[in-house]
Amino acid sequence: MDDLNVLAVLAGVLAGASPIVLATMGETITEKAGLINLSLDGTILLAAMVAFLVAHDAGSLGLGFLAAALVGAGIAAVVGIAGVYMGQSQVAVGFVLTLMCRDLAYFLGNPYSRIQGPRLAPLPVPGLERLPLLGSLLFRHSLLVYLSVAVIATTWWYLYRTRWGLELRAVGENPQAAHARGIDPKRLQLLHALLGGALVGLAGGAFSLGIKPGWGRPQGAEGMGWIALAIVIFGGWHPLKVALGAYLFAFLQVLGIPLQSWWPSVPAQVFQVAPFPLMILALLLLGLTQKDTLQRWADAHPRVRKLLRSIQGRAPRALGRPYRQE
Amino acid sequence: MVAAIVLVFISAILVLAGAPVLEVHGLLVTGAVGSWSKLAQVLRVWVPLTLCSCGLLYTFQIGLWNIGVEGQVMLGAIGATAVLRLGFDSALPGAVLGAALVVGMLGGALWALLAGLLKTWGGVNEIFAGLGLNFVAQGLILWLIFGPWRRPGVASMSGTEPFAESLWFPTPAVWRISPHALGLTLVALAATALVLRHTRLGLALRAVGGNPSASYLFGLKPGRLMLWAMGLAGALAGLAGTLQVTVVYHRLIPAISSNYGYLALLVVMLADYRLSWVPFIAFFFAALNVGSIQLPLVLQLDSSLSGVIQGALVLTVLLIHAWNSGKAGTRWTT
Amino acid sequence: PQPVGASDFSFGLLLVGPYNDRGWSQAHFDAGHYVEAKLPGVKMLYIDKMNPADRPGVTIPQLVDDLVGKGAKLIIANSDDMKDGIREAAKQHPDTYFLHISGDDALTGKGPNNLSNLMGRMEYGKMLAGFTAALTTKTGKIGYLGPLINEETRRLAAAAYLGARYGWEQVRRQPAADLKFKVTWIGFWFNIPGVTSDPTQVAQNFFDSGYDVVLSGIDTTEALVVARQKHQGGKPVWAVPYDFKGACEGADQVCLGVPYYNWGPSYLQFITAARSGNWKQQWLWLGPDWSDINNEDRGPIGFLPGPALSAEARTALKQFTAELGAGKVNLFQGPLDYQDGSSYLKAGEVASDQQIWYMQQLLKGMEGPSSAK
Amino acid sequence: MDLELRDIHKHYGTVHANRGIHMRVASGTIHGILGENGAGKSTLMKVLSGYAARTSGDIFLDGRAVDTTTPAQANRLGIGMLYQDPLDFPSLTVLDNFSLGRPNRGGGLNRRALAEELTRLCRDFDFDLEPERSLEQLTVGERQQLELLRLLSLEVKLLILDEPTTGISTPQKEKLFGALRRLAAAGMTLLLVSHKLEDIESLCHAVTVLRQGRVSGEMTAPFQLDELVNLMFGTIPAPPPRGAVASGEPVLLLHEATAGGDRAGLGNCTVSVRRGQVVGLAGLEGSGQGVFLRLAAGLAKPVRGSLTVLGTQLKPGDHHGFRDAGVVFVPTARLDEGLVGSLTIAEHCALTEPHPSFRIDWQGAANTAAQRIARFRIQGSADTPAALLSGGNQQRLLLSLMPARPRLLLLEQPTRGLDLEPARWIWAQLRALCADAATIVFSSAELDEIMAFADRVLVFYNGSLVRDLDTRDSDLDDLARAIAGK
Ligand SMILES: Nc1ncnc2c1ncn2[C@@H]1O[C@H](COP(=O)(O)OP(=O)(O)OP(=O)(O)O)[C@@H](O)[C@H]1O
Ligand SMILES: Nc1ncnc2c1ncn2[C@@H]1O[C@H](COP(=O)(O)OP(=O)(O)OP(=O)(O)O)[C@@H](O)[C@H]1O
Ligand SMILES: [Mg+2]
Ligand SMILES: [Mg+2]
Repeated sequence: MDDLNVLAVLAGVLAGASPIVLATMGETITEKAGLINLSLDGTILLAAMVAFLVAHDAGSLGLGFLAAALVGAGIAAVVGIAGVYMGQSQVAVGFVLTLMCRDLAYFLGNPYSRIQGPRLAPLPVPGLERLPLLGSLLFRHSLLVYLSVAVIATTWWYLYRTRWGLELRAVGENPQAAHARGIDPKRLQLLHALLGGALVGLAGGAFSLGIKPGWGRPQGAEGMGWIALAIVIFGGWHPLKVALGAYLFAFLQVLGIPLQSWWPSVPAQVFQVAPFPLMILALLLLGLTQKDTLQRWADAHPRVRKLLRSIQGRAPRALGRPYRQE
Repeated sequence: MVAAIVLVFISAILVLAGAPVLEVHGLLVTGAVGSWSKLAQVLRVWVPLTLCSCGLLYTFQIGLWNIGVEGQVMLGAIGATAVLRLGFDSALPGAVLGAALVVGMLGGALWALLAGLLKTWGGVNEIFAGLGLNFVAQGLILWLIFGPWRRPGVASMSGTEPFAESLWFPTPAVWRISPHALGLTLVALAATALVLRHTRLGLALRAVGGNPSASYLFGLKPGRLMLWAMGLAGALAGLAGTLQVTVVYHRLIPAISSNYGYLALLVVMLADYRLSWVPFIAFFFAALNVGSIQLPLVLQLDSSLSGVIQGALVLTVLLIHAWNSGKAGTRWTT
Repeated sequence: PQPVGASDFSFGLLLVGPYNDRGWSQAHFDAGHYVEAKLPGVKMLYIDKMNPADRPGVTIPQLVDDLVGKGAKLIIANSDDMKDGIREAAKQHPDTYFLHISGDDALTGKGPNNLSNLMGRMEYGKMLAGFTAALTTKTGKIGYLGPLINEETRRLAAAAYLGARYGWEQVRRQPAADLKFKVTWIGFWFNIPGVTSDPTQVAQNFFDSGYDVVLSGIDTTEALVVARQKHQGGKPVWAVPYDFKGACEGADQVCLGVPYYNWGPSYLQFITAARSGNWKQQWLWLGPDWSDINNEDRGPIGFLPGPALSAEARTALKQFTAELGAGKVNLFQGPLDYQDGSSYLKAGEVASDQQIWYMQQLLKGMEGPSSAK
Repeated sequence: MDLELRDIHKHYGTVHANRGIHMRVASGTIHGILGENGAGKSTLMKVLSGYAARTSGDIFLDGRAVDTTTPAQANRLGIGMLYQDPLDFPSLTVLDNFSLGRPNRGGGLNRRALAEELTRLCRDFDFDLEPERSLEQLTVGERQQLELLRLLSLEVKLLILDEPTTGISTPQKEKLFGALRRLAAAGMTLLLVSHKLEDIESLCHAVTVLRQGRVSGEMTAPFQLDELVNLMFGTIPAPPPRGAVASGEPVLLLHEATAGGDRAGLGNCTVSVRRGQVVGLAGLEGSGQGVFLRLAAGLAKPVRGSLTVLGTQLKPGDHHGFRDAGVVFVPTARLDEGLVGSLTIAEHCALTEPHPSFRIDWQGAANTAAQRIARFRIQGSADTPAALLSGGNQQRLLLSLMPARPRLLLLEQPTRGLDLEPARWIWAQLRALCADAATIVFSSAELDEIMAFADRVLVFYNGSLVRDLDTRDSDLDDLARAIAGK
């Protein structure tokens, strides 16, 4: 092995994962509220395009990110209104939007293909960047990376430590019961779809203004939306586990590179495709633990049960099912 | 109504992009059906799209969201390629092609059954299983093309070494489209119509899709029927993949599935899950895809517009449906 | 084929990527415009993104039909992947001329008479790129960000290595063992998440493990982008992009230069021949015009030194270019071994075009896989 | 606070669940709402709590007309409800459940203060609830206690309890009742929904009885139980004369069978049903008769004990095996479990064809459908989707689809939603089947149906089989009281 700088690699993982982190946190919030927004892949691309376009024309990164967030929220609004208020299949609407937004991005973004535009610069934290180990690992990134880490913490705090987060989880579990307690499930779902969508939009901006600056076809973010969806499931809908999943994904990406030469008999595709089999595995685990026989067996082995409980996530119970009032 | 909304939407996008609205619409039409050669090209797209859509009808009937068609097409193509590679020097090209069809369909069916088993046995939502398997299938194709099946020396995007011409389904020069492919597609359409409308299997699929627990009490086996639906859908997708290999590209290429699996989902949604509309909507979508090539050629516009039009149409229809059923206040159809 | 008057002449251009990709396809697209400007009456018809992923179900022969129907007399196809389709189309349209970039049908005799091949000897561009890298590197570690593995990409990577080795040993007078040259392939011509390795990560990884110059084998600008970020973070690193003359733009601090294609003059030559009826089937593999490699009216390839290249290195580069041009230096000369130790060129043996074109492995001294498993 | 309801109507689609209800409740009293299953009790309470929007009618609190169209509004007015089916969040913790639905706005959540309040309330009421436990680990009774404390902490003035005593143990019930009495004494108004006479008797000051969506009577304590039973079930006609209970070989044998399901499950049930018998299962909904039928149908497995059907040891839980052996099960929730809403009558006929061929003979199916429509007098045509039939007609369709010669027929509320005359006709058809040596086991919420058509009645209460009687010599009142747990 070359003198691969482990710290630098980890710092790279931290940075490389930042858009995925934003997208997965957004989708986690949305799904925790019981709504499934399948349009991520298209949303990210369209937001990336718009972010670049706006940042380029207005010469302002801030406006670019704002536009990206708005695009994300706008698309989520369509899914939310159709899925929550009109009772249409969330999966169908999200899926159509995925395909459509992607093409819309290519169509409208064509004139902006591969031109120079503004991009985020590293913003070392004064003082902290000089810390011996942590400095290069944590404090020499762009604003985006700090933001992504902050978003993880905030998402966790929001979901588990605030009243709104509690209500949001409640709605995702049992909208009828939430309604009985004076919460408006539809409004709450829509609002969090917007919030989640905005974060997904920011992820798009993070690509075109940060990680893979510029617009073009391909942009390089194609497929990331699906990966993000897979990671949310892999992380069992818990923001910290999901974030871990995002970092694991980025790490696998990096790991695939040296492995090319260390272990050439492993097909390169294995590492790229990994998130998907892992997602299926996570779901399988979830499904199997709900089987009677397995459950009984696990009940007889408390340690196994504990282990299962800790790794298995649980989908919000009302996920994807629109709420209707009696 | 739908058409009007979409027309306005598309025109708005065109204005936004600064394109001549009328000319674009005109070009899309002439570019698709302006000559026999273009029509033949449309039919080439129509064939796999219709096959995939037919397959999706089985799974939608039973209430499954089979998003894994892409992967099933790919596995069909892989299966067919495997046979054709083995039968490279065969003296009986007809038999080899026949075997390729069978193995291709099997490949698609098995890939679909994998998602089906994950669903019925493992409780894995078919959407995520299918999606994941799509990516795995794509990885598999790339691995084969750049690895064990690479062209001597030049592993490249252009795929595996082309098959000997004797192993192509023939395309008469004047036809420009393989009669075999057209024939098989028509057979698939007819068979699907027959199975769905006139056989116990079709009825059982609808019954389980409508109400699994009632169907169980009627003596049906929902799990097994789901596997049947997945298997049939996969076989048809596999057939599409096989034809992509044997008729269109004459080799395995990375983009062999050409997004038809995803597009077929849109076709079936727009057809409101009805078989009778599928061939026409598939034709319309194929025509859009082919017609849109004129956009860069003549107007220097990006041809992704066709995808936008397709998406906008389906989205509009979904929203109008939701709106109507919301007004009616009752929803019992699945 | 009947001779055509000096009046109107249309040619069709099939581009594998977007016409505005600031890379391989745009270089061809710009060449088309170059010809339009040089030869009044000549008109270009083009279709871009001509690949099965972007245009499912659309085949080369059918598009050629369309272009011929619109009046094209010469069809240029710019991708190796179009080889089979263009051969088929050439057989179907014996009265139309075909120019396939990067193929070898005219060499192998598989193609009909109306089909010619053209390729630029980018090996020289890559040698110059490798040379600048060797002159600039402080750590003696050079990374090569490769696309997918085939003969073309292998020989380009090898050429870059040879250029680097020459600069390292002959100019900088450093021991051969201190030069590291490593190739990492992403698996495709561009990044597809979930399918390829991420070139951004590959570049990161290079820089993070001590490689301070990354040569890009792909069009997209990840190597430059990452180098720029690292540079802003205070790390002395550089990158060399690929394919497009304007690629250094916006990366002044890190861009050592760019090997690029300049198809205009060659296009001009073929189109003039086609228009006047003097078409001859050819397999052309053209090197740079050594007298002035960055003259846009000559030679199909060039190397434009970048703003980050030091003055000394510039001088050395000039000298190296002159030596190459004069034939004083030939880097594809034995003894050279393949990576597995088998002999590629015996001592003193000069590689034939065939030996270079069909390169079987990376060279000994280079790290990284020679073929995909 | 005083409560008055005037002319409350509630429609669920085509179901008219409350049909003009008037009611008054005085401040500081515990008022009972009594009625058999489906009488409309829960609906009325949900209207009051804002959970379900009423179709028409007025609500007055302390003489003031109020609007309670959402639970939030009702909360602000001081109305709180403990729902029949627990409306809480099993995957969240006790404290989370306690914290959810507080009216003060803003995003803050003072977990420490809330935990302290919960602990204090627990102490006051002698409940034992750990704040950080997951709700899944609590018993139904504990979940109710938590919900009660939550409502109290909101300082509700009108507390509605919808059947709080189903599925909880006797000591828990004692605790609960003690708490309720103290609350009433402190001036709170309580509404207690139940069909258990003992609960009403021991707790309530006054009671309103509902029957088929209307008020059938009111009474203040002390209550005359016979009169209440009458108001609940209507006057029960004397059973028609019948021969002796058939005593062929045993068809259905349960030995100490225990199984989960419904509200109370089924515990330690031992019984034998013989060929040719018509057995009625009586009891409040969810008292165990549903589990009993599902066990017999091979839809559920006993956790303990044994089950023998038709003399053979069929594999428990293998419904299709039972089916092939001649066991027929007809569920009650028609569109939920029995029929496929999107399929037409003819398609249902084709689906249940006894000797199916792969290719469907649509002409034949249409003919069969026409015959059945005529025979069972279904209002619809061969191509009417089941979802478009009225409830009664769905029931007829379901019965018409039964295989021709069943050996053991298991029916869940076979005539629910049918008028008297069609019900009689259906029963004539069913008994004709029995003449062919079939055995029928059916459940019914209506005692008169059981008295009229069954030879034998099994009464279930809270998951146990409590009486096994011959219908010819049973005392109706005694039966009604057994159902109500008295
Ligand atoms: N959400 C609903 N949609 C449609 N019909 C309903 C709904 N809820 C109740 N019903 C119907 O309204 C009628 C009254 O039901 P309700 O739940 O009020 O009865 P109940 O007196 O509480 O009965 P139980 O003692 O079984 O709880 C029943 O016929 C029931 O089927
Ligand atoms: N979901 C529905 N969508 C459309 N029409 C319906 C629906 N449900 C019922 N109908 C129609 O409304 C009519 C009345 O239905 P309803 O269930 O109120 O009848 P009913 O008077 O209760 O009869 P029954 O005594 O047989 O239950 C039915 O004949 C049916 O055609
Ligand atoms: Mg009730
Ligand atoms: Mg009715």
